[in-house]
Amino acid sequence: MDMNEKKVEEKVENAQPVEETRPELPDTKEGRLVREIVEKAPYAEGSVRRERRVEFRVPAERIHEFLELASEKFEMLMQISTVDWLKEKEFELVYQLWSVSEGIHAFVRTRIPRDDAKLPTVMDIWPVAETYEREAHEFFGIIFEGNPRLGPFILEPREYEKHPLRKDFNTIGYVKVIYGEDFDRYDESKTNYVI
Amino acid sequence: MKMKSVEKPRVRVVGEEKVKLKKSFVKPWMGIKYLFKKPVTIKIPFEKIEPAPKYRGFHTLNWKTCVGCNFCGQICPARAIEMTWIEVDGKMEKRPHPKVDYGRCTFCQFCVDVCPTGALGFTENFYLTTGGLEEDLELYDWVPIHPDKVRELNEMFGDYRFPVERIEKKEDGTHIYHLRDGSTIEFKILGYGLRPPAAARPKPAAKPAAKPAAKPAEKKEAPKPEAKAEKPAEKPAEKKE
Amino acid sequence: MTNIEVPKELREEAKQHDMYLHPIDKDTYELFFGPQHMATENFSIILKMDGNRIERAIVNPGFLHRGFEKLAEQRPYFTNIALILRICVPESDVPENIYSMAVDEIVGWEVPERAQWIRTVVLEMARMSAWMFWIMGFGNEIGLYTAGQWAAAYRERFMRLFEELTGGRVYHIYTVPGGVRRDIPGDKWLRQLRDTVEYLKGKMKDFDEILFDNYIMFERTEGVGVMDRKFALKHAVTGPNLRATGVPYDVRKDDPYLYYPELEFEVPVLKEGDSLARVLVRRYEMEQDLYILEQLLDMGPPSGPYMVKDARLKALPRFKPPKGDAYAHVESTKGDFGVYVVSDGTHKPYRAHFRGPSQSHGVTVLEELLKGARLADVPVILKTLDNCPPDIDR
Amino acid sequence: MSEMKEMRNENDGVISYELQEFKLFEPLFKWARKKSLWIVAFCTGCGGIEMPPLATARYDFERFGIMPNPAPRMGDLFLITGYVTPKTLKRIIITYEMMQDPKYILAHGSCPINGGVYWDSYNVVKQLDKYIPIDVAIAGCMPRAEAVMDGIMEIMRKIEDGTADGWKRYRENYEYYRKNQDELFGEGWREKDARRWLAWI
Amino acid sequence: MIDWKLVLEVIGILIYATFMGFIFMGIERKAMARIQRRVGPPIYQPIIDTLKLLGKKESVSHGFIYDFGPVFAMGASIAALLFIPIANFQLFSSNADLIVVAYLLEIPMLGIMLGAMSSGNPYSALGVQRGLLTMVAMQLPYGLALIALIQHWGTFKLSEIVALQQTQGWSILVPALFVAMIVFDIVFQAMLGLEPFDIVSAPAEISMGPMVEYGGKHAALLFTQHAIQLFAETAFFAVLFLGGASNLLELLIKQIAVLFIAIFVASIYPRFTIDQAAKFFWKWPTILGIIAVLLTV
Repeated sequence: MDMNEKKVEEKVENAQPVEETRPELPDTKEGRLVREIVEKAPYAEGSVRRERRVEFRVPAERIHEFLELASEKFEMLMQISTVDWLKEKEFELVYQLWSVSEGIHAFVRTRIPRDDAKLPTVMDIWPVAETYEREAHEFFGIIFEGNPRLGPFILEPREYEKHPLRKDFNTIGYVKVIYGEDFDRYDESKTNYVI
Repeated sequence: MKMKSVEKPRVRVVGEEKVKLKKSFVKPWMGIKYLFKKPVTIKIPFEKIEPAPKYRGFHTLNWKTCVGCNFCGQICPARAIEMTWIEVDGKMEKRPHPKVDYGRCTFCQFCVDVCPTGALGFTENFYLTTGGLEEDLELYDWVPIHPDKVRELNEMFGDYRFPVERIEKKEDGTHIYHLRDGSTIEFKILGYGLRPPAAARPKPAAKPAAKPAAKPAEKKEAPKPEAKAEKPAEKPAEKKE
Repeated sequence: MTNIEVPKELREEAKQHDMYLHPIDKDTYELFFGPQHMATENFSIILKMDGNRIERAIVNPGFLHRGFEKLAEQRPYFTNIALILRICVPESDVPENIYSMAVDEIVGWEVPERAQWIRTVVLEMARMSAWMFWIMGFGNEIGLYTAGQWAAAYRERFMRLFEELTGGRVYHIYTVPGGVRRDIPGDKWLRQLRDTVEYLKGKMKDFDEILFDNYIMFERTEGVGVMDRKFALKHAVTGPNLRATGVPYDVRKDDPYLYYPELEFEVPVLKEGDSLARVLVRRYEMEQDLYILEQLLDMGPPSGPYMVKDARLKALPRFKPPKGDAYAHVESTKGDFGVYVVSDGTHKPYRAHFRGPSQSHGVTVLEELLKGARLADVPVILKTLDNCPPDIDR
Repeated sequence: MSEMKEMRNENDGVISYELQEFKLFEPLFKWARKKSLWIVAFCTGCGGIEMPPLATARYDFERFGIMPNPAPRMGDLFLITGYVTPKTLKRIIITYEMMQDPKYILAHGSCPINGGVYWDSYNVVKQLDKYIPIDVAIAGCMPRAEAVMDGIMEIMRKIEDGTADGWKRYRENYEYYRKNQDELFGEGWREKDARRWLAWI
Repeated sequence: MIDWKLVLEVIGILIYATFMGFIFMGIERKAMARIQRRVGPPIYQPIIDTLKLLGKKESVSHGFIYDFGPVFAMGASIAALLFIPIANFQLFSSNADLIVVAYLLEIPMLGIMLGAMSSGNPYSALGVQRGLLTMVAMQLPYGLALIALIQHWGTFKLSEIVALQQTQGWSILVPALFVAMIVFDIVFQAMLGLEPFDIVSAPAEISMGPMVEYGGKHAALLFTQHAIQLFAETAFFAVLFLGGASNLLELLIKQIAVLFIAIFVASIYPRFTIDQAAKFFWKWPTILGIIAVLLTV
């Protein structure tokens, strides 16, 4: 976005945020739960992050299957968070699940390519996913096959076309065009400002 | 953290009988008693109420101690702070001073927190009411003045109004702050930005927001938004490879 | 910019379903409920009415969308505090706190005891003031202005306490990653808080008499907007609304944070799942919150620093947490309020995704509950779900 | 029928609005206007949360005859409570045009003046006075209830000396405002959207 | 030939009634404010409001019927007022003026309805629908209360009722008529459009209902009409149940007493929905009304 950020990125090592070797599952309620699910779904990787937080990595093509399985234990779908990993050219979708009976929060992560962002909808499992998917579609342009209401939801059609939460959407440039350029000091030499 | 060692507390769910209430036609009549009690209303603006001490109001700036480090400008979430080169009585200040735009400011006072010398401060003043015309709105963009002066004015008038009544601007960048008690502060704005202005020559400072100093640098960038949107998208990816 | 094309048939389908260009049937008429309306706070519902009954409701949010998540990606970690608290206006401490908790977890900070205590008190005070606000809204919507006026006046006591503690009335900008920004102003403040709690305890009786025991309030809410347990779980209903359907889920108990493990309080649960149950659950929680505040005051603030000691905090704008991500959530009066923060090691969050309770309450749940309801039930359902439009729009 | 059309026609020539009225009663009406400002209940932004303390028992602006009114036709005072998104601005403009002259606008806080903390947001209007005329602006984020009261007092004062002329400016510079609005929303937004909201006009 | 005395009296009563009606509206707002623990507007506030609405520089019209509606409503209110014995003035009198007044007081709603429907706003239409349903619902207890009264006093003439009350004691001292008074009071709440029966204008539901499209001078007319209506209704109540009055001051006191009961009820009860209101009217007030009628037989 700006020079400053680039500088920072050069400094920081670009390590993968995930540890490669899967640690042993501890013998807690979280560990047991993860083991139980992973046994049923061997394509998924499960791990325990801390107390009451577990994590699954699922390939995108089997996400619906996995979530259907997980929905027995995790009754609620709290959110579908999308992260736009621009460098990897991927979208990461994090299905935030909550198990009311066990009191455990699960991240179900899946990655899809950026230029072919398609996923099956999970509306049939959790009807509330409709909203989350509409939102993810609106802000990132991910298409959830089977969701009938994808379209302008929060935004108006003009902004909707741009999918503004993508990392390659230049907010300041857009603002300048839409709301006029005459009044602002957006273009202060970038090194002096952090934002 | 504490949460690790603790079991779930014993009392968890409370039964329906405690939560449920009985409906009643008569009980609401008890509310009538307030007809005969004193109202709780505070009659502003006739009755003055003081804001809490250390209420986050308008800024103050000690021009002597300000070192022009731009920490305040960096932390500002609204980018309301702009470093300004000022000439007082024909003498240029050695360091730039922050100029605060209340059309942007969110009164979070992070700028005050990060100020290394304590030059930037705030008072409890919070009233600033103007008309809606453009010349009225110029009042919202100012270089804060000394805290003692603000306190003095507060005591003089007994309220928490903005200390400046009118900002007079001249062609050559001279700004005159007409304070509430009739006194004036006069200075000349030479330029904006961290680097000192190229020369102390008068600049056509027609608008407060238009900033002559940094403009040439920015003009190089393509004004087309489409082109701009492409740029950041490509560059980081290239670097990775 | 690479734009993914939405398939044409999807677009067509969306048109039919959404607010743009859908046909009006002959027997029904269209009613635009909001945004310029007393009951909705800048939030619009398009109602397809058949006489006095609602055939279909289409929620049309977005009037308050400011793109917080995009803005948060463009600002440093600490600066974001001044921004993201605007997500939930009546209870602005909640976004502050969840964001701080998530960043704390990413950095691995142990927040000092004193800061934790203060944060808990602030959260509970925010809950209490939000309850008062809710009474006001609910009272106004069912036409009982008296209760609303009282509640709004009593809320001011908390506003004053907030003002003294944090320096702001509504937007406190107080909780930051690693602690809080200011210390408690002194024992006087604690005494005032205790007085306020006592005062409100006395006033709860008035509210019971005029609002919660009121015959007509029962008439208005009983059997309106019923949802059952299964529906609630599938639609991710949280907070008092979920507890009114018989699920004892409270983040403060099930995923405890801050001082809550050490506090003793009850979770009210009812089985009916209608508006009345939601109202009564809320009423009981109000009492419990006062009780919690009392307990916290009895404990007294622990001594120690109110901000974590870390060398990285010296250059506040360029503070960089390590890589990682965290999800934090708290129990707000509206429900489970969560945030998912992703850090990529730079000084700005890579992504901060907020989960407001109204995201589920205000869209799918509302649309379902409004089907077949009377027009007069719309404000009641809206208010008993405690729908907060900025949560949806962000 | 359409109010917008009416407005356009009226703007063809310069009309003196004072002349249409009984000059004799004008001072009386001025006093009445000052003493009875009805607020259009349209909470457009986060500043709406400071309205309840002002409207209710704490500060009680009904002492000055100010009260929230749900119907825009009867409203006099429009409070722009904070930031304005384009989607809201459409409704604000329509509501403002539905209100009957004389009408006043009070803009709360930083956001309508220069974008506020949302200066780089793609969905917040930066300078409101390009689209509708503002009569009084107050600083603060968000402004305290006392500051809002001060703003209302300022409007009262302005009504008294006749400088609260936002509605006149809107009529006289209708082309300018209209041009800016069309630039932001695209041509024909009134016909497309507003017709549907106000099908009966 | 013109009866100048009558004309003067009519004008005098009209001015008095309008003024006092506005003051009653002010009292209503002020007293409610006090129960809500606030100061409230000055008592003459409704007059300022009306003046301001008159001073609006434009008025949107939706056709002739829209303009005619408020005038029609106002005419009905004035007509009702003239039939009520106000202190020692009763300007018009007929044999069955009780029935005339009782139904003239209902007509303003129809006038507002006419205007509101022609505005085409769906909220107006909903408000009108509600208003008419309320009117239909309250007819039964209203009629029963009046029947009880008529049966007891044996006359349809208001002036005779007043005269009888002054010799034999007020209506409310008769047990049967006390029951009828309770019924009438409940109906009265709906006639004034106060909670729990302010269903017509429910601001949070249908944002003012029929009034939503009115503004400017039309609204001023409706406000004036409401003031006269308020005066007429309270006077009607006082005449029927509180023994009428021999002078204006006595009447005023009685009217204010009536008004205060209405204010109390309005400030402590929320609003019914329209179907609940109809059910309510056909349940308790009707039962009480039948009891009252049976007691007077």
